[in-house]
Amino acid sequence: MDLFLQQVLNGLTLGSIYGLIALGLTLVYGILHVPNFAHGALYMVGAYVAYFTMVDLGLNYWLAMIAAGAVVAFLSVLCERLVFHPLRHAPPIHDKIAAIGILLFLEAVVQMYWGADFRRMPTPYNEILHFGGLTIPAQRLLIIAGAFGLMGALHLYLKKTMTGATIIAMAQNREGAFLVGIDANRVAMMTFAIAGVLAAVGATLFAPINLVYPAMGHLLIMKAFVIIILGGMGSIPGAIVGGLIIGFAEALGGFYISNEYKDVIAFALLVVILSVKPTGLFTKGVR
Amino acid sequence: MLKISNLTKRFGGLAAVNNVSVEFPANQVNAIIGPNGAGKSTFFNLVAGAMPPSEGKIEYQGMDITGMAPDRIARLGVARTFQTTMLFDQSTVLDNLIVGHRLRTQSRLWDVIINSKRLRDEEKKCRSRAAEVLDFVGLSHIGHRYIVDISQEERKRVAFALAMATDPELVLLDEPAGGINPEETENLADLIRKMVKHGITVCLIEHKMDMIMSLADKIMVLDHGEKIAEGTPEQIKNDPVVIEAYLGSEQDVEA
Amino acid sequence: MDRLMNFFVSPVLKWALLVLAVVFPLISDNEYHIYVMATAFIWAIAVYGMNIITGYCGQLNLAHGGFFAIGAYVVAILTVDHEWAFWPAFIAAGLAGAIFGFLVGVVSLRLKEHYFAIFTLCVGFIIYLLLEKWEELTHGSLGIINIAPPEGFGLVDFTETVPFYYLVLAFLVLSVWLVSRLSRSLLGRTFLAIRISDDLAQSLGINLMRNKVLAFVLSTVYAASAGALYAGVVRFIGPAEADVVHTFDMITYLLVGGIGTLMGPLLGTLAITWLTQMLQSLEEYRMIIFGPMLVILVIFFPRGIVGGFLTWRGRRLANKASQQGQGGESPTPSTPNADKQEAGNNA
Amino acid sequence: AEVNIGFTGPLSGGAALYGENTLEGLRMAAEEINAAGGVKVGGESYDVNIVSLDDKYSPSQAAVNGKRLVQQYKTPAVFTPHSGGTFALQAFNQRDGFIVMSYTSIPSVTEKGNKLTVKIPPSFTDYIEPFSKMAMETSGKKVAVANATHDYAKYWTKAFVPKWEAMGGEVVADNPMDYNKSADFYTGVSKVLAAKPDVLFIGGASEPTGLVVRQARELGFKGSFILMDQAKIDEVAKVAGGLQAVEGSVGVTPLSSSAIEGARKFVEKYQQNHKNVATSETAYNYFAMHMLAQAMQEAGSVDDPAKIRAAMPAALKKIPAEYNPYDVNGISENGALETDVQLAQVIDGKVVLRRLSDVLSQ
Amino acid sequence: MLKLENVDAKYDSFKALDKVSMTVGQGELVVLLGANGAGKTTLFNTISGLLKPSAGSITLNGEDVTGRRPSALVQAGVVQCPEGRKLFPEMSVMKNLVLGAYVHRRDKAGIRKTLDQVLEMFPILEEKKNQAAGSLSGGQQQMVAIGRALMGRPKLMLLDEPSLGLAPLVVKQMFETIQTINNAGTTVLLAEQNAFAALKIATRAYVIENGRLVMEGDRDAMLGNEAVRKAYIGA
Ligand SMILES: Nc1ncnc2c1ncn2[C@@H]1O[C@H](COP(=O)(O)OP(=O)(O)OP(=O)(O)O)[C@@H](O)[C@H]1O
Ligand SMILES: Nc1ncnc2c1ncn2[C@@H]1O[C@H](COP(=O)(O)OP(=O)(O)OP(=O)(O)O)[C@@H](O)[C@H]1O
Ligand SMILES: CC(C)C[C@H](N)C(=O)O
Ligand SMILES: [Mg+2]
Ligand SMILES: [Mg+2]
Repeated sequence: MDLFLQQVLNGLTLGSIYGLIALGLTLVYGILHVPNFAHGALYMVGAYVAYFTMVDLGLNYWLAMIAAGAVVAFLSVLCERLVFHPLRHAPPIHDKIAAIGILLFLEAVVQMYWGADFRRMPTPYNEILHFGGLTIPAQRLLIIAGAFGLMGALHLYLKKTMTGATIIAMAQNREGAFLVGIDANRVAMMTFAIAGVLAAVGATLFAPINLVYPAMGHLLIMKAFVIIILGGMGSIPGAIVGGLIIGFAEALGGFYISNEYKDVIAFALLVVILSVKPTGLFTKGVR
Repeated sequence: MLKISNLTKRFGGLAAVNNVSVEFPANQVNAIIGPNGAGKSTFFNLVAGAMPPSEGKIEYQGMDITGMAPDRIARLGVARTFQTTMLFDQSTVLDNLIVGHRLRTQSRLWDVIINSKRLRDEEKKCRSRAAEVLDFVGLSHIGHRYIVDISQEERKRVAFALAMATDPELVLLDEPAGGINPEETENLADLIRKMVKHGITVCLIEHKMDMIMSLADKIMVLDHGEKIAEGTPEQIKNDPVVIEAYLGSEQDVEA
Repeated sequence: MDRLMNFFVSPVLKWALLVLAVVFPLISDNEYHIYVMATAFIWAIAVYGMNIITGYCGQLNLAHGGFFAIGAYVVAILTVDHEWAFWPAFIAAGLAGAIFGFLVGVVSLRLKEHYFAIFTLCVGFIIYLLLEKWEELTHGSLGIINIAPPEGFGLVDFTETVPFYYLVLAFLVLSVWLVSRLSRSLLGRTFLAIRISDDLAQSLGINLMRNKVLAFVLSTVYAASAGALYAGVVRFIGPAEADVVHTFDMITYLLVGGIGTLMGPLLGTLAITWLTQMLQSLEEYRMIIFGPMLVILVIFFPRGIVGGFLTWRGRRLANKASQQGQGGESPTPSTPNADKQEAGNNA
Repeated sequence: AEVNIGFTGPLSGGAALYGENTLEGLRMAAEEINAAGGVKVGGESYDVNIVSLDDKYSPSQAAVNGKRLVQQYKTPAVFTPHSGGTFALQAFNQRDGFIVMSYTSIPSVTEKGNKLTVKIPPSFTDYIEPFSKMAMETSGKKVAVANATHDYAKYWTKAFVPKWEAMGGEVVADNPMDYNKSADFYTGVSKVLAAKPDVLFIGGASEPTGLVVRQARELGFKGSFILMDQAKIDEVAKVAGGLQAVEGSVGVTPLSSSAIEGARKFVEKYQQNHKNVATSETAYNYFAMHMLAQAMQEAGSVDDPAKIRAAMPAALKKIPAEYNPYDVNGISENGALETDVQLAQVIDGKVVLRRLSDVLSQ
Repeated sequence: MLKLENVDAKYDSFKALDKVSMTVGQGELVVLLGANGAGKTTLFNTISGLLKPSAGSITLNGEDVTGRRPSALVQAGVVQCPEGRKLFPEMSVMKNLVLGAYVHRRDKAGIRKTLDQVLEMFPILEEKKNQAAGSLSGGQQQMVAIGRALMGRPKLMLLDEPSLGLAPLVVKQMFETIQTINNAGTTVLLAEQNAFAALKIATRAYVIENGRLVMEGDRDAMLGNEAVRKAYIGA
């Protein structure tokens, strides 16, 4: 029983992080129809910025998170301006390749400055809570709480604020958005900024129970794509639920089926679901 | 030729085509008119098999083709043009047309590999067919121009030609004269008459009343997916319901 | 200038390239150059496969690298674990490519655009993971050592670089020849129609599924055969060869050369291969150059080396032709026209 | 004059750090050699110039690089720090005439009769018996396998499991995990712990290994660990949260706590111009480069690989202790360097060293 | 208030507008007649900034606004109610309307006020205000579209085929509404196929064919004109 709960907890931890990353990806896709393969690299950069504001500048965890958010948001917007905006009329393949160009570049730069070493990010929250046989390190609680907190905040932002509404509007009908005077560029940049913040915060939350290294984003971004496809590209609830599905599938599958094949599970799941429902779980039938 | 019974198509809540029954006889021009969003294009999509109907039956030459795959229907001799002309911009008019006759050919991958006689014959056949139809629509002179470089009206004609290249017996034309000026429209009308003369049955969607009235042998009027009238141009012109729903009523003129 | 460009895309180019390729080993004193060339040719063959499904048929297949690996593994497993000779194993690899291609194609080609792309991305990743995990069959992450090289005949020994180079060149020529014939044939035009629009194609009586699957299988056979040759030269294969980065490499080659063009795949592959070899001296920093180059390229040369020239010259030539009423052959298409932003592009 | 020495290894991607470390060893040695006037052959003295190419840990890239190094830079020897690359190079190193200096501890690379291969580190198989013995004594006979999934780890597991059982031990769980990709080891670790083992057999790169240790402790594991030689006790401890976290564990000796003179000298030199701690892959390659240079002098040739290879035994005798952090004392017929390895065990939070020979003899 | 001079517009190589020159005076209700694909929508999109004219100039109250961004033009009081409505289908009617006032977002009170006016004009929307706009009937959606446009407090309102796909009755209402809006002081430029109803409420009209303005005249002239009757009334 405890073991089961332990896995549920792991699933929740993973799922919430996956969800956070997928959220940024799906937002960007929803607005600009850009499948941003560089998102994983942004996540990685976020982790490094946080790491170095903590270790080198000696600032505290939360300041590090803010710093990471700020830097990556800026970087993300830069990508939009310099790369995706010029490509907005180009066929999708071009965005994909350009995104990969960005990814290669960012990884190389990070490695040049900080080397390829595995690094371990410190965290002020090292307590380990025990409930019966259940082990819950504080940081993992923080991850879950933080991730869902952020998702909630984003939800409120999109639903309750005017600027948030412009993003949704843009996603639902571009021309309509222009015609009420919404500035396309502003929205695009804002979206990328948000995606960047989500990635950076996700990284800062996750890094302490993980390692920081240039290639840390690879598998994550793959899974994020699986997730947004599962949830239906551009669907926000889809990204969150999809994240949890994959998280639990891995934790439980890894434990009860096979840890070796744990990573296969996510992708196999997708193949199965799409074979049945070609447009993902959360896409509406007709406009 | 074409017999539709109780045809219905729903998108979610909205019935784009609602319980329409009609018959279109062969070797004549059958027109479908109605306000935007009335369900005309959808009606075509259903006949051509592009989407399955929610209810109802479609018979073509006495054969039930309801829910049949569009490519099979095309091979049975039903060709169509689209409201927005789709052509391959980066290549020439002639090249666009050659593939039109593909469905009348047998060549498989193997023929390509060994460059079989069959393939060579069939390619010759397709080319000559393309040339024919191009001549038919009177565009032989621009056969080597690139699609991007030709006018809207020429695009429409090329689309016609592409449909003709499939050796159809029934062609569905969706707003062929959309975005084309009166005199060109006249020429287009002549072209359509020419098709009929060549034993082809035409169904067309059009908003241009003068064209329809002069061209059509039979008109069906759709509104909100329902057939509100059917008959000869004369009957339609004077049908109060139609006037009310679509043409705009005469009284208004005086008003 | 003008003449030069016409030359660049005229059939003359193909022959010129061929001659160049044939004499290359004679003029190059450095075996390493020949070796790199040979491996580049192998990749080029795979890229031609990708060009069929992605360039002509408009379906971006991100599992291509996976099929490449399947081909390599079939050869590896059969020659090492079952003592087959290379050539039978090579045939088997091609077949395997076809069979898996068919299975995957039938499922995945029902999906459209990004869904198809990401779906195949996952298929590719599953292939990778299976190759790594299924140790009984694939030796897992240990990889497979001592793969049999292609058996030579008489004095020809394909473990030598130069003979192998000519072997690969032969296969490359075969591949290009087939593609060129395909692209001009009715079948090629059929694929093209599908790329313009599924609806249009169907209204012309083209069976979507059958033709898409055919194109897909063709491409996977290309990939698998290339993989098989690859196994024959490197003689060692590990799961890493199925890594999705190889797929992205191939897309890059395709894009740089000119997607949907006949000579694009080859020129693109050679260009990038040599570029990376040159950048090697920069070691871990070379991506700092390569990444931005990639971006700049897709922004400013969206149609790649060949595509750019083709449309330019094709347009001119055709207009001239139409004035004198006799025509030139049309260029093959340049970029899939699936525009990602349906509305509001003009803002 | 100058002699080029080749290197192909991962300088980008996941294994980049590992590659950099091995390369650094070569560079350090080269500098010292050149400072001392280079390799002296027939009156001429050659400066050593390291030509390094990235292969992203990919065998095929290693092959291409190998070709390039020999053809273009005429390197008599090519260093590579992974088994895959070694196998790929062995496909043509004898024909093209260069020595493969392989930093991999997989025995098979020197068991295929390739006359121009040198295996630098000890075969991991040497460690299995002593490790098992020590672990059984301190903790017990129930082991759970939770090491990495990459090629090297697989070799280990394949050799380790039968040995452990032969020694009367029991393998209660076998659940390797992907140390480089995995986002989180909780699932895997809690799974093996469910089988109540006394000993955990773990290892991959040091840092992820440290994470595994840490998470195992968090989940309440009290027993000890056997660390695959790729992981180094000190680096593992850093991540795991101090030496007490790895209490009872056995592994290869971390350079820092090695008693050997060469090791101490090396660590000093290393500290002078590096922030991080010296690793064994740096030290081994450092030694191998010196040894190679020595062999060239002995052979009186910088371009005849067969001669150079033949001169290695002689070279080993001549080579100064300060260049020999692991006091390697011989090379086998088929090219494996030989040394009496030091093993380490953490007892009461301190690293205690044991000679391989002692462990086995008692 | 609005003045176009020799405006051209292209869709890559295809010229959809050719030397269009027209004026719309303060408080006028000008009708633009034209068959499908004549260029009405293109012209509107060019005025509202969705399309950049490839030649010519557009001036608004004497100020040159050629090639401005849509957002800038909405700021300046040019609001388009587009063909096919272009609503935000998954958003509530209320949200759609509020977004209409995006450029006035600072002025909450003002928004409230216009909102009340709009809901008063279309009482039905009051009932539906929390429904997803996409779920409404065509007619109701058209009202939302117009309402949304009004929320931007337009000085010049561009209405592109508001009667599109509406039931005759609703069409009548629609035109009455448009007249009310116009009487309330908003200048209106109206594209229509439904020639009669449009001309009935118009002050002046233009006829566009193949992207060229081929005719201009005041209401009665137009209604009287044979060519117009033939081409656009088909009776
Ligand atoms: N694929 C679809 N999904 C949902 N609704 C659709 C779809 N296709 C058409 N509709 C709806 O069905 C109705 C009829 O559309 P259709 O295109 O047939 O109209 P039409 O008569 O062709 O109009 P027009 O004259 O403007 O071409 C419209 O309300 C349209 O929104
Ligand atoms: N996005 C586009 N790309 C290419 N051509 C277009 C595009 N939009 C419209 N056109 C063409 O421009 C011309 C004018 O189209 P427009 O939509 O402005 O006509 P319209 O008068 O609004 O027609 P409708 O009455 O159907 O709304 C038509 O020939 C049309 O085919
Ligand atoms: C510890 C090292 C000798 C292991 C090395 N990574 C190898 O591939 O064998
Ligand atoms: Mg229509
Ligand atoms: Mg319009």
